[in-house]
Order: sequence, then structure tokens, then C-alpha cells
Amino acid sequence: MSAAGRSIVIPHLGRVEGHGGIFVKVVGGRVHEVNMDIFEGSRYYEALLKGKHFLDVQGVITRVCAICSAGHTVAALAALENALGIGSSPRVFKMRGLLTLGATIESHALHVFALALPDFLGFDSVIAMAEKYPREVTFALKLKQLGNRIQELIGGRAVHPVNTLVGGFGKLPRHRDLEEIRAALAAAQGPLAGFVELAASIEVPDFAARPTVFVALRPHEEGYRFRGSTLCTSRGEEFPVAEYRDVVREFTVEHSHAKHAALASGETYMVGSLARLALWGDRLVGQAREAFQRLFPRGVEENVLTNTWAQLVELVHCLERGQQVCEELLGLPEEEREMQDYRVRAGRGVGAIEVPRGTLIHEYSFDDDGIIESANVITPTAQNLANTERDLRAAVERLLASDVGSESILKLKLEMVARAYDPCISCSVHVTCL
Amino acid sequence: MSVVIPKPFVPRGGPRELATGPNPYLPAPARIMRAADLVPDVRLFELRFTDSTLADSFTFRPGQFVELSVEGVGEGPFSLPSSPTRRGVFQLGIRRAGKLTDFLFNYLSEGDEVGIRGPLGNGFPVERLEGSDLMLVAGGLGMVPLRGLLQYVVDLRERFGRVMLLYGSRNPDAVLFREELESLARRGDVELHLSVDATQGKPWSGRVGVVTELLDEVVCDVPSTYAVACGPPVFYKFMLEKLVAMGFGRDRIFLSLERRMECGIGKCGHCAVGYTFTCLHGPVFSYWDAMNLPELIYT
Amino acid sequence: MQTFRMNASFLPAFMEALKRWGTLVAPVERGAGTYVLQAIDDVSLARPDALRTILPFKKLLLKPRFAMLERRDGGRTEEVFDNDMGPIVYFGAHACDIHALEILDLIYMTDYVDPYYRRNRERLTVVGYGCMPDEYCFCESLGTETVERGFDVFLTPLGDRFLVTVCSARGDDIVRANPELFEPASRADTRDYLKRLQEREQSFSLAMDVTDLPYVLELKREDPVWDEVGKKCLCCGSCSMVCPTCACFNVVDERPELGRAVRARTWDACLYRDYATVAGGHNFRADRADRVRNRYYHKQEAFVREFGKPSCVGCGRCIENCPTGINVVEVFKYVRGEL
Amino acid sequence: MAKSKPKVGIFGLTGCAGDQLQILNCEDQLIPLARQMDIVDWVMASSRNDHTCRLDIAFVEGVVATERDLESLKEIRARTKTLVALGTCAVWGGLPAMHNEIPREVLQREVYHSSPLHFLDTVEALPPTHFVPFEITLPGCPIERHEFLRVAHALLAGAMPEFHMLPVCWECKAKENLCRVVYFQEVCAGAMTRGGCGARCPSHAVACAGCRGPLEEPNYDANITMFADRGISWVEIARKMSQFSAPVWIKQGLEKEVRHERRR
Repeated sequence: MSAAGRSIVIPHLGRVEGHGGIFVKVVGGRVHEVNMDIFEGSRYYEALLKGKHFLDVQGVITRVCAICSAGHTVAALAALENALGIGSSPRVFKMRGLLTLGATIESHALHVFALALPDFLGFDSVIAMAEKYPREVTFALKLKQLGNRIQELIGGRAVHPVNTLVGGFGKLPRHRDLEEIRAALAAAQGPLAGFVELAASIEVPDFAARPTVFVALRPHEEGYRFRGSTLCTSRGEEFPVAEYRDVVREFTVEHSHAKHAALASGETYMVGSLARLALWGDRLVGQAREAFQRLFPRGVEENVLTNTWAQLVELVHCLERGQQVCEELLGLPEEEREMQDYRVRAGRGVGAIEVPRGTLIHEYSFDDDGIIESANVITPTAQNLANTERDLRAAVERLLASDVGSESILKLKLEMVARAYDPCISCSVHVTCL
Repeated sequence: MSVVIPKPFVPRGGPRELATGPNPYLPAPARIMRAADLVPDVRLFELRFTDSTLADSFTFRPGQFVELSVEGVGEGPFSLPSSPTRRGVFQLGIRRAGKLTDFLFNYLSEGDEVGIRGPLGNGFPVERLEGSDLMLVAGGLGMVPLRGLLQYVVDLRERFGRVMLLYGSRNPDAVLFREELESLARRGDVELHLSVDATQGKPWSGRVGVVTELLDEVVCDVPSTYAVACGPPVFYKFMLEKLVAMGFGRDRIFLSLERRMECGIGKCGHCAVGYTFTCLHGPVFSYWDAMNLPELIYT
Repeated sequence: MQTFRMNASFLPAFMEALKRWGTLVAPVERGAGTYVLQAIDDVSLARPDALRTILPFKKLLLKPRFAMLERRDGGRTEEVFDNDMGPIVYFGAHACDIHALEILDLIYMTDYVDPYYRRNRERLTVVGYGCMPDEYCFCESLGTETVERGFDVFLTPLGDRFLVTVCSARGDDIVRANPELFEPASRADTRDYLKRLQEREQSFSLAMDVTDLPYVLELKREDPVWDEVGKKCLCCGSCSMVCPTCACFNVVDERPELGRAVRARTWDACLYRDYATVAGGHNFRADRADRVRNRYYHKQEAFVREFGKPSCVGCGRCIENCPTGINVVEVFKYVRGEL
Repeated sequence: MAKSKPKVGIFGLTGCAGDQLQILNCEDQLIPLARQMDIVDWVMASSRNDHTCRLDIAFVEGVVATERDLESLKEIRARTKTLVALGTCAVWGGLPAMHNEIPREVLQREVYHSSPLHFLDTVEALPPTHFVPFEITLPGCPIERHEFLRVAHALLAGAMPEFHMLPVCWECKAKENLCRVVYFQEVCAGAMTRGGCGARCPSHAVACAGCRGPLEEPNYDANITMFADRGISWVEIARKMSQFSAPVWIKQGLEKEVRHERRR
């Protein structure tokens, strides 16, 4: 392998959501350039929202990305309700929480089993993997289906919810449906524990390990939760979410339709399951705690390839937490519909939520008629891109130093790094600031 | 309150049954015995019910039709170009025109099974036509049902007087059953008059022009002749009035009409004009009846 | 026909008793002032005095969509029983509904009998319930405000009691099986019944002149009113969906899963654009106004010629449900030149 | 009727990937379905793909928003026998096309703050059906799983799938929902919109937003009049109707109102 002036190009990254590639240039044995090349077209939804009514925001902004549609919905509604100065009722808050759990189950199941696991087990796709592991793949699809059923019950549709409104829900779930969901969540726990064992038997390589700053929201209450209003870093810093503009610096780069982000200090950082476990993993209880200890016996280490296992731990958590939320909702009387009254007035609001891929922040301001004046969405994938490039650089350097074998193996390992972040490119090209 | 024509609540007639079974929607399996292209986009399928009792007993009137279906693909009405005087098998002349027929042309051949329901519709009033001269006027695919009538007439030739067939096609390659018709003409069973809209450079000894012009070629004893016409919607527009101008009584002209037919038994409503179901009360109407049902003859 | 009286307080017991004859289906309240027909176990949910349900009872005989035939790859085409609903007791039928049932019978039980309809129809028990008209009812104009046949039992509320009319052997069975609920009707009961009928006759606010309607319509075929209505009509088909006598359907072939083909049947409406389109693409009724006119002519002209009465029972559902406010009564006033 | 497994490709242009996700969401039928076909090109689900071979069936979702999208689309068309447009974006343009009248440069400045941005070759968002012919179009935002399965199974059996073009009102009435127009005086696009979604939104007490695109020849004027007659302002009507498949509505004459509504 000559070391002079060569390029490693992965033109179209497979098994991720959206269109991107990896470009690495090596000159004289030194890594010269590492780019995550994002060529997904822009749709400018945030700019298009300007001039629309705030009631139209959810229907538009959810279309940024299908996999994250429930997350965008919950974040947007929280931001809009903050702007209107209304809180959500306990039922509405819990239902949105359940929706988030459903979305996380669906997304994690898809990524862990269908997108990432084929790498660890040596397949090109989950369809190829199904031939050898039919029982496992069937269960993984069942788990994903359960996530979709929850989203369908609460949001009215598995992708792009319709039931979620500013101030409440159009239709509330029947108790018998909630009971069914609770039972299905309980039934999935056993088989999932089996997967934790399978995962524990697979050794995770450390060629991409590198010191990293983790960022996640502080849960709104004691326990491991996906919503909160304070941004925390693994350095011990804390900021109110409303001041995110002072914390997160965004910049454009030539090779990408997506903007990149860094902390005010200039450091890149990681958001997502691994970051959440690093910051709040000690709050896990029950089987999730056991899974955490089983898969991270030495605690969270700075190796992005373990993010897939972090997602697996969160899956265990979501199954347990989902049952609790169903329980809480079953304690409320059965009703048709829940909507809060509110008065339209000018306002600005920020809403944040931990979605499967990390911290998602929405901000809107509108005038007295409710017409949107500005909109800003910061997606987890955009925050992770700069960090991904640094991980890729570290990996290339290390892999070139040790003789890895053929170029195709090198490429596969780089793909694994990019995939470990579970990037959502559709989302990432919509980072905006108006 | 006044109800216009008081009538007690009585069903119009006893329940009718199809030869293919008690559930009128359930097709009976039939096997394709032969499939051959008549012209490039029209294929003649010869079918036989797989149940031999049904195959042997199946009969119909010329002008009736059947519903052919391929489960999961679709069902459609098709005229029978064969005559009930020839038992055991029956034929369908099918033009490629949509999703079901595409499937038939692409995937089905001899030995394959399809579903058949029928016979459906009223058919030509053959008893009434007996003893008279017949003028059959066909345009394009309208030859398919008329060929069934023609075969019937030829098989029972002594019951009918003169038989004239006036048949217009788009071009010489689109003439259906050409050899057969010419051989019948040679035998003297039928007086054949063909026309094409254009020869497109092909050899052609018949007339070139629209089918109505063929009417100028024939001399017949109008009072003792019945006219039977069948063709696409545009065909009727000029044909019918020309026949009337020749002196045909409007009740001595019969036509077979096309509509969207789904159930074939007067239930689904798609072929209804007023309360006349083309599938149940038709598809054969006298011109007098048809013109008194506004919309029925599409102009 | 036999008549009895039943104490009003026996109504719940009577409904409980009806369950022996099949699944009890009755109007229940869906939203404020809106009702749907639904199978109920708890008889207190029934609202038999509700004037209209969103969908009429036809949904009990033919589902909006059901599978007719099915074939598994390599197998035979078989009839499936997706539409079979078992024995049903339809509680709370009004006179117009019962007339509509007769019309459906004319459509589905004559000539070729529709087996899917017949199986449900034969197991249907109809328990009528007397009603008072609102501003959309015009059954009186069509002679469907009272009913003498087509039901098993009919309850007419007379304050603290019901006049009970029995019209079939099955109705007779029901009465005989529950002797404690019924007693012979007295002269006072029949007197009150007649009084109620009179009162009811006077409470109609909507009327439609149906004199010589088919002939009038025939003369008005080219009237500009049809273009006017055509311009206003959304062709959403709501009127046909909610009409108790609209019975058109579509047949759809599909493969819902591997190795299985299904022929399904769905309600259709002649107002939909492709209703009269044939294979090859020719549409016999491409013009919206033609489709609108066809709907009126089919119900009010052609059906009369065929069966001696219109296939409209004056229930008012189409008026109540038309989003653009097309009103059949007004349309005919226009046709007659009264507006 | 025995045939070899058809070669299948699944492609996303610019979009939210919701329609591809809906394919993955056919969990129960996914693996059996995949066994009946040879999925040779599907970047979202596989890391080994053949980008050049002939395809019997290809599914395309998303809009054309870059030159690269257009190139890919033309390549896919050239190698495919039966091309299926998946989702409202692919069929009608969907949300990304809702403000095509605003120059892309303006949007870029608003979103990315710096100029010139030569790396953005973005063109206005247009549906793939605008550029190349499709054999089958299946709208929906996202597509409905059962409809996708019907298309897939029909194509596997060698037949064209059949969909009746009925408005959302059909399913809405069949579900006995309260009409959003008649009972709640809302702007509901149900009567103009192609059904098949099971009237999802009205069944959740939300008016139809028209996400599945228009029927053939909807009575556009009568709908507008119906809303206006109920005292709903033109701005409100335009606002509700200018989202999905906006280009189509605009062709129908809504353009004036849409411009009126915008305050930019």
C-alpha cells in the first residue's frame, strides 16, 4: 500500500438515513483531509415556515425527517407552548412521553438490529442476516413494530403524527389499547435480555476511541428521562436550554449541505445514547441497570462504536419505562379528547428533547396573530458531524499505522464509525438560524 | 302525497340463476384450450369449464356475455363470438385494453385456468329474427358478438333468409375472422361487404371509407329485414340514423351496447342508465328502446 | 297484525329479551346530537328516539368494504363470509328506515339474489320505534311516514307506555316469549296512538311535491338547474354514503399478502368521477353535472318507472350531510319552477 | 406463470425518507416479501448495492432538489421497467415544493447566512413525475403500508395494482366521523383529496390537510365557496390549502390567495 497522495472514497454511505459519503485524503502517510460529504438536497423548511401560522408548524416540521418525526413533533409543540405561555396537563405530558418512548424503541430497534448489527455479524444487510438469524431478526422487527404501534396509538400514525396538537390531543387512547401496549412491552423484555447477552459476547473494537465531550439534557425529574430544560456536558458545565445559542456554535463547511456545530470553546462534542448513558447512566433502574452493567462493565468509555450497545441499554429502559407510563395513564379517567384553551399572543419559545440520536432543540417566535417570524432547529446529527469527522480521522490514522489489510476492510471500518452515530442526514441538512 | 304509479311490493320475477352456480359472484374454473391472435391486439381464447357436466350443459344466447376473472388481478365482461349450437367449448374475443387483458396476454396461455361467470345479459332476440332477412352491421370489435350470431345463423341456416354482413375496420390488418368470413361468403351463406378506414399501403379489394358507406352498396327488402348493429360508441352516431333513413323501423334495428359492467347481474349500478341495467336488461336493445333511454346511446 | 301495550318502564327488560334473537344493534350517541348504529351490551346506551344515525342500517347488511371471494395460490376460488354478521336485532328502526329496507330488498333480492345481502337479511330482526320529524324530514311527502309491513315489532311511544305492533311470526315469537311485558291494547291506547299520528303529521316543516315526478323530470332533463347543481357539488359522495337506499358498489381485486388474492367489494357512489369509466378509458359520464343529474333521475324517475315508487324515503340524511348545502327538496322546487 | 425473482431497487431523492421507512415498517411482511424479490439496490438498508444493473421494479421517493437528484432519477428511469413513485413528494412535490415561487438564493441566505454558497447546487423542488414518466404513482405523506404491499404483491404477480380514486370523504363517512366542515366549520381538504389513508386526520378530530394530493378534477371552486360561505377568511383558506401538493392547488387558481397570505 503506497502512502503517497491517495484518497479513500465511500461515495454513498449505506444503511444510514439520507445521502452522504466519506472522503479521506492521505498525503505522504499523513491524513490530510477527512470529510463527511453530505449531498442530500435542502428543503428549507424553517425558512418556509416564516409567514405561516404557528398551528401549521407541527405538520410542516415533522416532515424534516420520518424516523425522528415524533421527536420533532414533541420538541416543536413544547417550544410553541412555551411561547404561548401554557404548560401541558399531566395527561398530555405523559402521552407525549409515551410517544417519545415509542419512537425511541422503533428507531433504536431499526438501528441496532437492521443497520448496525450486520456490521458486527458480517452481513451486508438485515435481509441477508435474516437467512442466518431468522429468529433474532423476527424479534427485532416485532420490537420495531411495537414502537410503531405506540406511535400509531398516541400519534395517530407511525410516521408523521396527526393526533398531536398545540394544547393537547385530538383523540385519547382507550384504556384497553393502553393495556394491550403495556402487556406487549412486558412480553418483549425477556427476549430483549437475550440480545443483551448476545451483544455482551461480541467484542467491540476500539480503533475509533478518542477523548470526547458528551452533551445531554438533564432529565426533568429524578430517573432516566428524555425531556428536560438544562443542557449538561461531561465537563460538568450546565446551561438553561433557552440559552443554547451561547453554548452551541454553528458554522458552514464547504463539503456539506449540513452545518457543523461545536461548543463555544471550539471543541466538538457528541450527543446521543452514549452521551446520555455517560451523564445519567447511574440513574437507570431495574433490568436497564443490569443491562448497563453487563454491557459497560467499566462504565462508559470514549469509544463511539459502543453507542450501538448504549442504544440497546436504552431499549431495555424504554420497555420498562413504557409500562410505567401506561400504568400512570390508566390511572386517569377514560376520555375522548383533551385540549387546553389558550389565547394567541406574540411570543418566543424554546423546546428541547432527547431523541434517539441526541439533543434536539426547536425555537420559534411569532407575532400577535400567531404568524411565525423566526424558526430554528438544531438536530443531533448536525451537532455530531464535526465530531464524526474527528473520530474518522483518528480511526484512519490508527488503521493506517497498524496494517489493517485490504482497502475494502478499511472502508468498512470507517463506515462502521459513521454508522455508530446513527446519523440522520435528512435532519442534519435542516439546521437553521433565522 | 301521491305516489305516481301504485304497485304492490312484489319482486318482479322469481330468482334467476346463472349456469355457473348459485352464488352469482362466484366464477367457475375454465381452462384455456386454445389461444390465438386474430389480429395483433385481439386474441381469440377457446375455453372449456373444468367441470365436465357444466362444460357439456353450458349454453347461452348469441349476444350474451360472460365475466372472465383472474383472482387478484381483475374481472371484466367479454362477448361470446361463438355459438351455443357448438357445445363443449366457448370462445372469447379479447382486445388488449387494460390491466386484466394485459395480464391475459402476458401470462396466460393454453392449459391455464381462469374464472368464468355467466351467461349474462339478454342476448339477441334470435326467435324474432327467424324467417327474416338479416343485415348485420359491425364496426371494429363489434364483430366479436356478431360473429357469435353469424355462427348461430349459419348453423341453423334454413331458418333465416338473406344474411348480409357489413363490416368496417381501421385497416386491412385489423379485420377480424377475415378468412372465415370470406369462406362463408364463397359458400354463399353470407353476403360480405368489407370496408377499411385506410389501407395503409396494404393490398385491399374492398371499400375504403367509413362503414356507413357500405349501406349504399347493398340493396335489400327493408320491410322483411332486421338490422343488427354493433360497434364502438362513435359508430352508432351515424349508422343508426342512416338505417332509419333507409326505411328500417326503429324496432327492427337491434344494437349491443357497452358500459362499465362489474357485477353483470344488475346490482352494482355502474352500467345503469336510469333503472335500465345494460348488463341485465341489455346489452341488446332495439333502437326504439335505446333512444327512449336518454344517455344510453352515447353521442 | 296484532297490537299490544307495554309499560314504558319495561323497555330495558324488553331490550334485554331481544338479545335472544341476535346481537342487539341500536343508535348510540357519538357526539352531541349525533348518533351511530352500534352493537351494544348495555341497553341503557340505546337512543331509539334519535332521528338519524350518520350511516343508515344498510351497513348492518352490507359492510362499507368486505371480501367476497378469496383464493390462495394453488387453491380454488372460494366464497368468504367476511360480511356475515350473524343474527342481528336492529332496534330503533323508524318508518322511513323500514321503507328503505323494502327498497334494498327490491334491489338485492329480485332477479339474481345477492347472497351476501341475503344471508344477513334473513337473520335480521327489525324492531321499529315511532319518531317525531325535525326540519330535515320529508318522509310524509313520499308516503313513508308510516309503515305497515317489513318489521317484526314496532313500538310507538305514548308517554308512559308503548303501543306495540307485531307484524311477523318472529315478532309474535318475541311477544309470546315475554308475556309478562305485554298486555292487550285498550281503546284508550289506540285513541292516543291516533292522536299521536295526527300530531306527528302536523309537525312536518319540509315538503316535497312528488306529483307526476317522473314525467316532470323527463321534461326537465336539459334544464339548466342540473348545471347549477353540478357547479355546487363536490362529488364527495357523502349523500350516497349516508343514503339508506343507495346501494352501488365497486369490485376490487387485490393481493393483500403473498399467495392470497382477494376480491373485495366497497360501497360506491355514482357521483365519483370514474364511476362510468370502462376499460380502455372511455368515461360515459365525465361531466359532473351529468353525474349529479343521474343520481336524481335514478332515484326519483327511473326507480318509479320500474317499481312504482321512488327510491328516496325522505329521511333527510343527504340534506343534513351535504357540505355545500345541496337540498333535494329545493332542487325539485327549482325543477318545477317554484323557486 | 413461474418467473424468476424480479430485480428491485428502492431509491430516495431529497426527502424525509418516510416512504422508505414505511417499507421497513411493513415488519410482518418484510422478510417474506424480500425473499420474493432480489433487492439489488437499496442504500438505506444495505451496504452492498449494484448501481447499474437493469431493474424490473424501482420505487422512488422524494423530490428533485439538486442537479444530482435529477441525474440519479434519469439513470433510474433508464434502467427500470416498472417505475413507482412513492409518496406525495414524488407524485406532487409535497411540502418541499410549497414555496417554489421564492428564489432558492433567498432561502439559502436565510438558512445558511453566508453567500455565495457555491457548494449548494440546489434547484427548486419539483416532483420526479415532472421529469420522467412513471408507471405507478402512490401518494401519501407518508405512503400507507397496506397500499405499498398491494402494489408490491400485484407487481410480483405480474399485474398492475388497482386503486379506485375516491375522496377522503368516502372513508371518513364509512368511519362515521363527524364532518369537519358541516359540524365544525373547518377548512377540510377531504373532498378534494385522494383517499386511501382511512381518513386518518378526521378520525382524530383534525381536518384533512390534503397530504395525499388531489383527485382528478376536484371541484375546486365549490370547495372554496363552501369555506367562504361559512365565514372563513380567504387568508385562512389559503393557509390551510397551501401546504401539501401546493403546486397543484396553485395551478387550480389559489396562487393569488397564497401570495396574499405570505408576509415576507
